[in-house]
Amino acid sequence: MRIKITACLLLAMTLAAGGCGTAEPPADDPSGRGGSLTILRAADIDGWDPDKAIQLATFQTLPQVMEGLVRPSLDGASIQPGLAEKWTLDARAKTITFTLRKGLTFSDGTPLTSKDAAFSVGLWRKGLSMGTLYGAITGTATPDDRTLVIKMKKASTFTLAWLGNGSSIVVPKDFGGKSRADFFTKPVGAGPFVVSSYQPGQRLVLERNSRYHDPARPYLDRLVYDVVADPNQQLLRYQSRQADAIEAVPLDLAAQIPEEERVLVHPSATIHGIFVNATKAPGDDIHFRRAVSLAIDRARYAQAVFGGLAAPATGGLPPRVQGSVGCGCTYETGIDKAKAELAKSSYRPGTKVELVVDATTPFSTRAGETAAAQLRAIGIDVDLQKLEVQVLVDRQAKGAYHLSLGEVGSVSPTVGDIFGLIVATGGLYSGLPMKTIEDAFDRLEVARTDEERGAAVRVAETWIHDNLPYIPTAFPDRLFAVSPKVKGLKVTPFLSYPADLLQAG
Amino acid sequence: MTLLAVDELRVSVRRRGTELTVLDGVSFAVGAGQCLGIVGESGCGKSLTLRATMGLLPPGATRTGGDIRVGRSGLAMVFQDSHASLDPTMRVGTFLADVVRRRRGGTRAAARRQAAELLAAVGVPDPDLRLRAYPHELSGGTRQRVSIALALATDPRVLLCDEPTTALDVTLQAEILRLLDTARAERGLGVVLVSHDVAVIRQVADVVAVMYAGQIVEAGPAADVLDRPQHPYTRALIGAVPSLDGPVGPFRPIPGAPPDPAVYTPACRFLPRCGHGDAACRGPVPGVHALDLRHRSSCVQHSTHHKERT
Amino acid sequence: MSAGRLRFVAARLVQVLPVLTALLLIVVLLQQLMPGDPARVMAGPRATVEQVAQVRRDLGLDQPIFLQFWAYLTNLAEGDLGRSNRTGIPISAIVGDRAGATLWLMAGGLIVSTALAAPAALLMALRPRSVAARICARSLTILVNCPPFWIGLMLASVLALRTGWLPVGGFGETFGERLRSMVLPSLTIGLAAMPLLARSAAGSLRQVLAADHVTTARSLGITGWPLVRRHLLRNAMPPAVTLLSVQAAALLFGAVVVEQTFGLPGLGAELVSAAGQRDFPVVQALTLIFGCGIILINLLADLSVALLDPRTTWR
Amino acid sequence: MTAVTFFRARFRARRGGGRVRWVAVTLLALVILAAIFAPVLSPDDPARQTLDQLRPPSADHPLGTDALGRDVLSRMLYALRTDLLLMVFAAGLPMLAGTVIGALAGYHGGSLDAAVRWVADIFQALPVYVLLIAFVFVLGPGTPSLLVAFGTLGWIVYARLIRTEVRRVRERDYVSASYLLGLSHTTVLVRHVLPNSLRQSLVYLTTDMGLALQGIAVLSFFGLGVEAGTPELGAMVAEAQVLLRSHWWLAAFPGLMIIVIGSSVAALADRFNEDGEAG
Repeated sequence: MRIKITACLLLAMTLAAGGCGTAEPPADDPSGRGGSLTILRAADIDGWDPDKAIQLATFQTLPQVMEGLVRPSLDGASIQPGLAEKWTLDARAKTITFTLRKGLTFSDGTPLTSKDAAFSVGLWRKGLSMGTLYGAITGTATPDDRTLVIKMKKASTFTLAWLGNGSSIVVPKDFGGKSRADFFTKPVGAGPFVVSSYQPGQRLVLERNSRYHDPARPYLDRLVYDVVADPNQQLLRYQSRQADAIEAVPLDLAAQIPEEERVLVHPSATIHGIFVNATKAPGDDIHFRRAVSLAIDRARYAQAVFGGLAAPATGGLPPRVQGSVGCGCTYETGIDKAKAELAKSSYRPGTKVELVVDATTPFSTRAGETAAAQLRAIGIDVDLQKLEVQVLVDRQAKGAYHLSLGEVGSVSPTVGDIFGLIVATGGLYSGLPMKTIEDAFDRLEVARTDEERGAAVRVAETWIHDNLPYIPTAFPDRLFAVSPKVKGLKVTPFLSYPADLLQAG
Repeated sequence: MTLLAVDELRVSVRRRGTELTVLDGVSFAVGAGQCLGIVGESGCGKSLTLRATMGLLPPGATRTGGDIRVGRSGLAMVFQDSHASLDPTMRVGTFLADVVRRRRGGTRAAARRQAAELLAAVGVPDPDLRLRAYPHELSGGTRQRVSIALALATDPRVLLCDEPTTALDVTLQAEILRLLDTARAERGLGVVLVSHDVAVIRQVADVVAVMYAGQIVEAGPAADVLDRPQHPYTRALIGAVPSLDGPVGPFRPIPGAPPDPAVYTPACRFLPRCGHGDAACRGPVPGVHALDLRHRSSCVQHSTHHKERT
Repeated sequence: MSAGRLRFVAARLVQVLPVLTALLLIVVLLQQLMPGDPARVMAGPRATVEQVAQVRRDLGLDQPIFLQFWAYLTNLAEGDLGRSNRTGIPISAIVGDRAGATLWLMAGGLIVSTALAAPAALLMALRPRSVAARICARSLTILVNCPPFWIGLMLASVLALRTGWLPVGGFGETFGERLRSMVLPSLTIGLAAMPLLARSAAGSLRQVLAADHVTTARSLGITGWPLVRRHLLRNAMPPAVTLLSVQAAALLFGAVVVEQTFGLPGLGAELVSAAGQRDFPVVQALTLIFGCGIILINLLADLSVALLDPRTTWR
Repeated sequence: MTAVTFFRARFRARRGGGRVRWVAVTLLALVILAAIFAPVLSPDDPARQTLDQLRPPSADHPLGTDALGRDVLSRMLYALRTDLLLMVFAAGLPMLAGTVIGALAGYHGGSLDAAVRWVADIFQALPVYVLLIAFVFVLGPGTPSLLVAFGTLGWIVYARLIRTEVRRVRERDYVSASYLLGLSHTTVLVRHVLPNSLRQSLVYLTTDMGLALQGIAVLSFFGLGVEAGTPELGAMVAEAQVLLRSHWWLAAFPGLMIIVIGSSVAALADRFNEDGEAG
């Protein structure tokens, strides 16, 4: 199985924010420098080694310290300069040529040259876990200290987009003489912040990098991330102003955040759906899968499970990112039709169908109960099982399940991100052949125009709609709680926010 | 001179939420230099009588009636199991000196000296060494002597002894009994000695009260009661004890078991095991008081026999 | 110390060995027992089968179990607890970082629960029929049935949030901050642990109260406070120490919940998150530390009980 | 104290104790009846989901509705069934196992006793949470795993209790006396030793029942616990935990019910306690 792109699989629904900052200058007066903010997140970063990034928090935080060549723009539609001030994609030569900013230094004062960038590209490519995501890259060249040429086997626009992702970070050549493990316990980069102190699982304190290439940013002197897993504790800290913001408040608690302190991402670039094991009965029968899809009343589901803080799913790929063109088809609902489809399928009433859900949040259990109730209404004998999240992942990977409930969120500004995950996981653990999606992605990867992109995505959407490797049910919202003290928080649909633009009012 | 008089003592115990009267109308008195022996089978209420007299009923048991008159002087008690009745965490001397000081005041050193004297008085050899010992480091006999010394440290007028020799072997038993006898003679103590062992009672008691099922069934001077028992229970009790002095007869345990307090009645409680009973035994039987030196029993049969004979 | 006591201590120490061995074995077996493949967790959702296999090789999980056990033992013998699979941080550093909060919490919990339980136990044992004792007993019954996270949440949202006197959670940096931040968690864990402690302590006091030697003391005219101090407490001490040691073990469990509720960066919270992430080196090390802690506490309790009791010689 | 005041004090005390116990018995009886007649008493199907979510108590829904719009009263009534059974088994099975093991170990002593003590030591030296996780994970969340987990971890206390008691009682005179009379081991154990030891266990059992309910609540707090969808008090409390401050009734009533059940059972135990004191 060839893997091209990534996304963050958020089965635990442990949502934190992801993405990167942007270089757009703030519209308002930039004099508001100084101050400190404390932000709460439910899960800590996976450490500083980009190859180990799984949590969204990691993709969000790594570039704050170790900036990449480019970063995505705030609306996610384009690529913005990072360490590189400009770049050109030569489709014929299959190269991207980056020109680094003048006078770049790492936070320890060492100059940053194209050698460091080339070393970093090598690092990404060799990554055990992420390496294949850079599969199009075949090599680098460094004609001078400020020029980096990335050679590819095809003119991949996706690779360029992916270089703006949180795992594409620039580190000193040969880790500045340290071992990889040592370097990543005390990382040095050229991002807007430096690590002041880091206690894994507890607290990360970032401080302004005085050597950052943009003298105006970051605005904050200090940015503290406190890891607090318990939602009540999060809310108490926030209400007592021991913290200024919460990244991704559990939607249960939405009612307890005053209206004016909510930053709502409606909907986020996340698909919530029922994953189907299509390698064994009854999921191997398309009629059964259609029956399941028809059984889910998506509007009702969004209301019941998310309290209305979600949009009913209208396609199989996440909305509001580059290339989200929708399906051009509809996901219908209807008990009678569903029963008719079920009758056509090989499913015999009375046969137990396992629906496995993550046990660790009341929220996912509740989603399971709602889905189970709707499936039972058409005559599927659902056996709802709560599983600890890693057990669930294990069973999905091994195909030891019938149905499961999950969420997949985009971490990058392009819908192609999810393509990669779908391919890598065999259609989110359906076991169906992913040839069509793979081909569609090959077209998407080299697409130069929105039309070409739209055409490629629509092929995939249509195939998902017709074959239902998974059944999309909702596009959930994400909610940030933000106290009046915090200024300049702008959250993208894929949940990144530029931390260097935050201000403490 | 009467030092202690117990009148119509009643004690109940709560079991499964109901009150059971386990001691009923127990009366006895003891004078200076006198030894009252209370004898009976296990569970007849002998120990409970002593504890009630002392005011040390176990939790769950309460005195529900009766009167206890003690002269100006106090009571002290010697317990059966000297192993359990001495605080295991305290050196003998500390405990003894504590008691002495509590009673007589004075300095620690003085109390300690008196403690040593007391130990010497009860026949503990090398008292200074023993004062530093923990109870478990002493032999059974020495421990019981310590118990007696503790009791004597409070300068009591009446000593209540609950089976003081049961845990000891025969030689030690005799020694302890002699010690009690000496203490009685020298200090003019009244002694109430409880035992299930008729031989022990015979050895030291002037007056004997026989208890059965929470009542005194026969009382009188020791010689009268033990040699000319009136109550069939007393006869059985004596018969059940192999005597070294008397003719070697067969060992005859009393058949049956004492009744449970739940089925106590005003009728003769020994009737089911007696064998001589008739209708009269099913009516109320007279209570027996060990207040004076008259020999009497609660057996209605005996009184009728007696009348017939005279 | 007499030869007999030395022998006792030695014997008790020898008894620890098989327990320790079994603990080690279980610690290593944990990985086998807990479902959820650590290699897959580490490799991430997009990893291929080959990549997962590679991670498994890197972690040494493809080795036979006895080799893993041996490797673990030899590392342990060198004082090396290993590194976290996830962050690569040496576990000794993690433990050093996290132990503080847990130790504070346990100390606070022990102090609060003892301070609350001791008077309650004395009251219930010495004046069992008094109105106060009855009220006390009933309140304990109710308290023992309150879920601990409830107590914590109530304390935090009512006491701390309303008044602002105390932090609602977190650990703080300075000694003063830590002291303040420990008040509510200690109170929570103390309140949760106290009813059982009070009840068992009252029970053992009652047992001592009914003991023959206390009757003897009372027959000798020793009553009131001198009786309590000289005879009751002294004899109730060994069971109380044993109780406290059991309590300390229970506190460790409570600590997991309370650390979670108050967002304290303790070992319990770390164990929960490491278990959730299948970070087995951390899970193993923490299990081992907790286990050894409990073994040590039990050992100390047994030894001090033995030393408190002059009768101890052999067994 | 004169006889009269003595009697009064005693009378008061007895009436006081009796009243509490009477209340406890009544409450418990009501709870059991409510569980038995749950289908009749419930105003609604406990599983029926509506979009009337998180409503406060009203005439239609006396205890309000939960996050899925289900009637909380109905769920609570059905939860009683789950919980009473769970309580009895989660506390009863360990007691049964512990009693048997402890009695055998205490009575026979020797290597059996040593082995039991060893196993108990090991179990006590392990962080319970890890074991619970391991158990519940291996077996998957759900009632059977709960019972196995509680059973495996809970027997130790009883075994220790019974073992100590058996050893103590065994050394008392009357057991040796019964020996002399030629009674068999089992007879002695069953007739003389166990009744004495069991009383203490029963006291512990009643506490344990309350604790079992709480244990399940705590497991639910970590996402383990009974099967999804099954109404269960601890799970109801744990699920409503995040909403405690905005929708207090969701956690309050099931929580109160846990306290009522636990306290009532414990109040029953006082009876054994008092008898214990008397005997």
